[in-house]
Amino acid sequence: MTFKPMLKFLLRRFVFLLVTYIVATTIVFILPRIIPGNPLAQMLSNLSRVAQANPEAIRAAEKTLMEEFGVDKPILVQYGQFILKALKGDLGTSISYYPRKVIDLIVPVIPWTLVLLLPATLVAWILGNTLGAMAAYRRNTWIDKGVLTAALIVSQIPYYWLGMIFIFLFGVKLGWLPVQGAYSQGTIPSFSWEFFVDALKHYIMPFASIVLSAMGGWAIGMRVMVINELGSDYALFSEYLGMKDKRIFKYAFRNSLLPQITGLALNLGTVLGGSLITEIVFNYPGTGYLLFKALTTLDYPMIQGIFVILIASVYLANFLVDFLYAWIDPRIRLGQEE
Amino acid sequence: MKRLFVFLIVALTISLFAQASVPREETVYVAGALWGPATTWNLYAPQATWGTDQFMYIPAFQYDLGRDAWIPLIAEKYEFLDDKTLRIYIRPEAKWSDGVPITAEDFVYALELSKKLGIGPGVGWDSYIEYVKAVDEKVVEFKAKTKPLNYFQFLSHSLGAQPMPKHVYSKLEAEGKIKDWINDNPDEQVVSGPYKLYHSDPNIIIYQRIDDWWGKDIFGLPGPKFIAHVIYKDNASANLALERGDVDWAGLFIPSVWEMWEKKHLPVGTWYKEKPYFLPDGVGFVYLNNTKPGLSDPVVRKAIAYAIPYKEMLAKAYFGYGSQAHPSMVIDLFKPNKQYIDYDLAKKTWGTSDGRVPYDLEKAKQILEEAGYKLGKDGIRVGSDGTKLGPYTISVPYGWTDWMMMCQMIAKNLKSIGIEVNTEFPDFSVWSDRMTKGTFDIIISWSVGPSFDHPFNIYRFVLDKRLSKPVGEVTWAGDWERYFNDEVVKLLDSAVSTLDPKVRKNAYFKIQEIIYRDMPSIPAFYTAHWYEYSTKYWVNWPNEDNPFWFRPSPWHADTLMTLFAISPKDNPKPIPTWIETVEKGGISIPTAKIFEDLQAAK
Amino acid sequence: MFSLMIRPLFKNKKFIIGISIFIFFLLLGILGPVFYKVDPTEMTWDYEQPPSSEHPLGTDTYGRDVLAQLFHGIRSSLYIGFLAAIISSIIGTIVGSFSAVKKGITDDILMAITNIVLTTPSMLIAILIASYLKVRSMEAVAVILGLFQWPWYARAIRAQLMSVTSREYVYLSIMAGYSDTKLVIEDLLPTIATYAFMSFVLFINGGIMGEAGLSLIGLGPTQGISLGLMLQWAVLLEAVRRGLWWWFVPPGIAIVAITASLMIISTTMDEVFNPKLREE
Amino acid sequence: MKNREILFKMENVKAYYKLEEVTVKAVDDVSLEIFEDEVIGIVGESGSGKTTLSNVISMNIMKPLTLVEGKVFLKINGEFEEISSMSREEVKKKFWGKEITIVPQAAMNALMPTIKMSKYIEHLAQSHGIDKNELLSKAEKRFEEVGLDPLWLKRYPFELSGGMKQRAVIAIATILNPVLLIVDEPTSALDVVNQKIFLKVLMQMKKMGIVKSIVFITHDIATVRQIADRMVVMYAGKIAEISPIEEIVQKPLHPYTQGLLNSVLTPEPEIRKRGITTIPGAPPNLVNPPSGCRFHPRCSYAMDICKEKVPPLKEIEKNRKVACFLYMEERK
Repeated sequence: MTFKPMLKFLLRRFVFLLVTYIVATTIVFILPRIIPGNPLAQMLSNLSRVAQANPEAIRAAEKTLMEEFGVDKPILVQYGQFILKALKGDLGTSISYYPRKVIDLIVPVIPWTLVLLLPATLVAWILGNTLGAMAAYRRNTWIDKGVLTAALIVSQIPYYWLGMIFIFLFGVKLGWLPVQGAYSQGTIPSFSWEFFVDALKHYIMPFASIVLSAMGGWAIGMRVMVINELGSDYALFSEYLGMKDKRIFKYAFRNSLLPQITGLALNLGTVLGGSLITEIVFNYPGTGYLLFKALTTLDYPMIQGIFVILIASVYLANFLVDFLYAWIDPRIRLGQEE
Repeated sequence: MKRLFVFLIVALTISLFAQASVPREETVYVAGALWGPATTWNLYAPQATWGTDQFMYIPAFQYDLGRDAWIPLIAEKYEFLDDKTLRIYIRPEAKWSDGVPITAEDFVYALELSKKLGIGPGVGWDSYIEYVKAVDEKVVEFKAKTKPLNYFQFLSHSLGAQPMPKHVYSKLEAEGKIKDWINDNPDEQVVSGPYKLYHSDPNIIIYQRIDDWWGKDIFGLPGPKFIAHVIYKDNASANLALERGDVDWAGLFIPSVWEMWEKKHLPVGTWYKEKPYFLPDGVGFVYLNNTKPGLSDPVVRKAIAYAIPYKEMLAKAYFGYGSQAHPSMVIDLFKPNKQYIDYDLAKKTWGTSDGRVPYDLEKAKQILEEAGYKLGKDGIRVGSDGTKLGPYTISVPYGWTDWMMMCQMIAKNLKSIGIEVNTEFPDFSVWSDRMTKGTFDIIISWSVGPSFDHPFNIYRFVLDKRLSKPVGEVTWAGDWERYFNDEVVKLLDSAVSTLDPKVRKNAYFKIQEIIYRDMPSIPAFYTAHWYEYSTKYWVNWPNEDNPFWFRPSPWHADTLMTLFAISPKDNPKPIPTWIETVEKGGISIPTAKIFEDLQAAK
Repeated sequence: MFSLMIRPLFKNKKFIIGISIFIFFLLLGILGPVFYKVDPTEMTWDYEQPPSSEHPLGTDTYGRDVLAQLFHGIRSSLYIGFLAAIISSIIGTIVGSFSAVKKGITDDILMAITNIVLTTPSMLIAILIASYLKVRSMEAVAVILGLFQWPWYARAIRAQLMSVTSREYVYLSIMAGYSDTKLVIEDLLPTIATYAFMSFVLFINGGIMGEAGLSLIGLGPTQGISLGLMLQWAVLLEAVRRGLWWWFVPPGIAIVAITASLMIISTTMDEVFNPKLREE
Repeated sequence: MKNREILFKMENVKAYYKLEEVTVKAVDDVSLEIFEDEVIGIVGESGSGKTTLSNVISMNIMKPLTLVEGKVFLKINGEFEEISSMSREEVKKKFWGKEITIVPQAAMNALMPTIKMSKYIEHLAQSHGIDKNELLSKAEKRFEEVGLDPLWLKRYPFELSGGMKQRAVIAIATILNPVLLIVDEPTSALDVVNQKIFLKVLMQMKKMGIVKSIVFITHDIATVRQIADRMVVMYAGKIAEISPIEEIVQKPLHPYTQGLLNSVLTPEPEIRKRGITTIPGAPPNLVNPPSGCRFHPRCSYAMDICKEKVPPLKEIEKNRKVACFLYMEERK
């Protein structure tokens, strides 16, 4: 009996996310087709400019490629194929890395994004919330004011700019940390201690810049939330019953955490976007970097592919969070949704 | 999604179980030739990964721009049966990396396959070559087409032919998956050059020298054991790496590059120690759309030519990396080309000592006045027939900072002589769309570079209406400004279908007259052949003092020779001499000699 | 009611600090270009000059005056921010209030849409759209950003109105047979003015931040100067690597200062108007 | 009704809300005793200061509310302790839960929503340093006493209905046998049936001696009549009248009380809803209350003296105190 409501809830969420996902992918699919542009321009210009191929070669290539990427079928058919293929994990052929399959280009970079994004986001979330809660607990003390102002400012520093400052200070000026990449060039990923250390060195700055600038927002949110909770009836009553402040605070914290979890889910998109840009600033070999390349070379199949996956993962994460949420909040688990 | 996760796990484990790193001292680190993950190591694709054409598959003869000569690589010699038939003799030593000898069949097959697929090495050869056939195991025969007869294309296609391993490709062809073949497994790569793939992931590509390369007794081995190209996000990070000594060999645009050694005292060098620092790579044109009212008038186009602040523009926007181009469109920085320029005509026409177009706003105004373009109240000139000079747009793709700045300077000047021009910096695809469809007003764009058939190649690219298409239809081949002139076409054909240098020369001179008359578009400046090197780990890099090789930029198709010059810092080896021409004791054959043989074969 | 709102605000130190910082930058954006008459696109001989008397913030690689760029940048970034904010507010208010008043199916549909937009990773979609727009005016960028900010606001508005609509005077006006629009405008909106204003402030933030983000990956406005574009140029031309701090630090500071001040404004407003948070 | 042991007393207490520029005299010079074993109902309109009074009783005094003057005593095992001399924190530590407990107005959401009640009890035990099993078993007992299946302890609050919640709150509020239980507008959120049940429960608590005395704060006289022994009528921060329930109902002395009562006794629900609107005018604001008797602007019997002097709270009949010049010599 106790699990039905939760399943119901999760099912509802799942269906909703699925619908949303379809909407999103539709956008992804439609856009390139309503906004014209010659995706082959980049490739042909390379032939003409860099390779300085003779006219015949270019003519030939023009012909061949047009046939290769030409879209002749009715749009609905294309759409159907697009979805079907996408579900099969086939996201088409990259233009600028032709004849590479998009999926084969994306998959190797995803681990890097995950390695950077997940810990950073979580750490930021945890630190931020703890700080915010502390501030709320020490209401109107210097701690509170300090945390609040700090958070206010830090939360407004764009990740990438923080990154640039870091590079300038610790990379260029002080030369403490490597300024780009995920590991020293030439070293090839391996299970060695050296590699781990090396990768860690490269990890610090991007990680730090994401954590720092993401933290503030959580802290502010949490502070307000906890303060609200501390003013609520159950807090008062517990106080009247002589409950220890610490305990009451714990209650407030617990109850404020729940909305923060949903907040995490909703923010994932933004966080992802931000960390993509951070990757670009640090030349971190993740999805953001690949996306940047795809964008600058107008590799539409690649762009689409990346977004199909990114959006999917955001929703997946959303769903996982829902799951978590449902577990933690009895009101949902036992089916009393407000 | 599930599938994706499986992928993820796989990818992770793979990336984690790869080999260890390559020794720094034995590796040349490269930047500027590759900006994204590898595509394919199969030349039958629109764009093979950097290194495939450069290091893995070498031609019969390699053209040497600086010496205007041909180096016999896979071939040992050639022979003309008559002035239309050429035979190439393959070196007995020549072998594929799997030990299979390189045969005439490999040449024939390679070209036929390109023809069949419409893509691949030497594609388009069939418009100049009647047939290519294997006379025997080691002899290939090429027959020139008579119409059109084009000795330059004939020779560059035949001498420069790249063989492909038939025994590998015929299998793939049978399975019909040549185009999708990535050829990314080092163990299965079968190459003719001294390098093959060692490792590749989205962040780095490493080539490894084949130490028992078939050519090592003839040419010796190229210096570096490994060639590694880290894939940088952009110039910024690549230049940073060069500055930190992480990169030895680069083809990068670096703002105020001289600071590297003058201010920061880094062991970095370019071809020249002084301006322009870089060799020319091609001619940057200010293309004027000949179909737009106003711009269709040669006078206006000439006025514009006078109004471009060449020196200031190049100094400011281009850091002085290029000099003003010669109005003849011929790149006169390489001695062999100078003979094709009618300097007297140039001097007479432009009234300058070097025959280049002077920067003279007054002159520009004057000729416009004379042609009847009177200033309107709004400061825009109007022709006697009522055509208003502007507003036009001058545009380059957004982010091409050096060219963007040039546009702004040109626009400013043109305004001052009464031609209304505004800058516009659209997205690349928009820009290129306008360029190739001929819907632009004014753009700065590239043309072709110095090569075996220079200046034919540039005249053809800029002036040959056969490469153009009507406005609105896309053409990448050339003549973007839509200049239609049958006389030029005739002259071009005569220039390449003759064996008489005089005739050819005169044809070019005549074309120059026409250019000065019509000024279809303006050859503005020589683009730079980006090439920087660091002597931190490697020495003997080609430069003005060590002119070993004139296409030293890592991204250039002919760059392989550069690697034969350099050697590790700790034990420098002598610079090879076989690269010199025969009379200088080397093995390479001057183009002049080839043409003599050709004539003799008559 | 507005004077009632304003008075307590100006008793709040933080608010005053916030508002004055913001106004300062607003003035920089508006008046800067007027008084500091240097063409930010004018390329001069002395490039990459550190701050000096004739170039207070130095110059970039093309000898363009950074201070002039900064002024224009602030101007257009604010412009984009405001535009985006207006768009978001309008959409949000309309959706929120109508779903609250109309109830029933309208409500369901509108909320469904809202939730969909809310869960779509807006930054990503924004990048996507921007990447397909070849020519991007400031306005276009603002629209792109504005299209995705409104959902949470719409929700909140709806929630607030829901609680308000249950109050007598709303019943009265319904009984008086007001049209929904009249109802929304005359009775309901005033009650949420504060909240709307606070959100508006945050939307501006979103706009400015978003623009910077898009610009940095080369998807910003294709003409003009904005703080984001300044940063992009700085990255494009390696200001960071070559230690040209005067080039990439100021725009960043401007962004942080503006957004932070706006953030302070909205939080203090929250503190003033939200009893539980009120400073005691 | 023989007079009994005094459990709690406050002497001319002034408790003001000190805001930025104004001060609200919510409780102004109020003295009051609460006897052991009684239910005392504090009645007044909203804004009459009754809730503030309850806060003073429990010494739940937080900024901006400040105890300007007066003393508050609570008898702890025979001894009167001046709790007004202690800080809120101290009082909280020493007495709250054990001696005094307040059941807040919105008892509906008074329980920590996201943990099981049993857990809540355990935490309570920890806070007071009691063995938790002991307290748990006590809680089970208490639940039964308020008519709830002890199994509910294992549930989350939101699983209970409104009335059940209400009872659960009482059960938990009284779990440590506080001598004094302060109930603030407890019934307002309940339907009639649950109101009755709730009141019964409350009385039961007292009968069983789980709590000694109950302070019952409401604006709804009807409920007060059902349970209170004595009734305190508050008006504009002052006590208008104190007296045993029966007598005050039969013969209200203070004009305000009279107004209150007949407004309630009138049958039609509409008027009952309208509260005391039968009394002309509206209650004064407590920033600068009217001079003299604060009721005089609305009082039909108002005399000149009422405007000038503040009527003291005098015992004019046995156990009956009233603050009105109608019953004092001064009138002549």
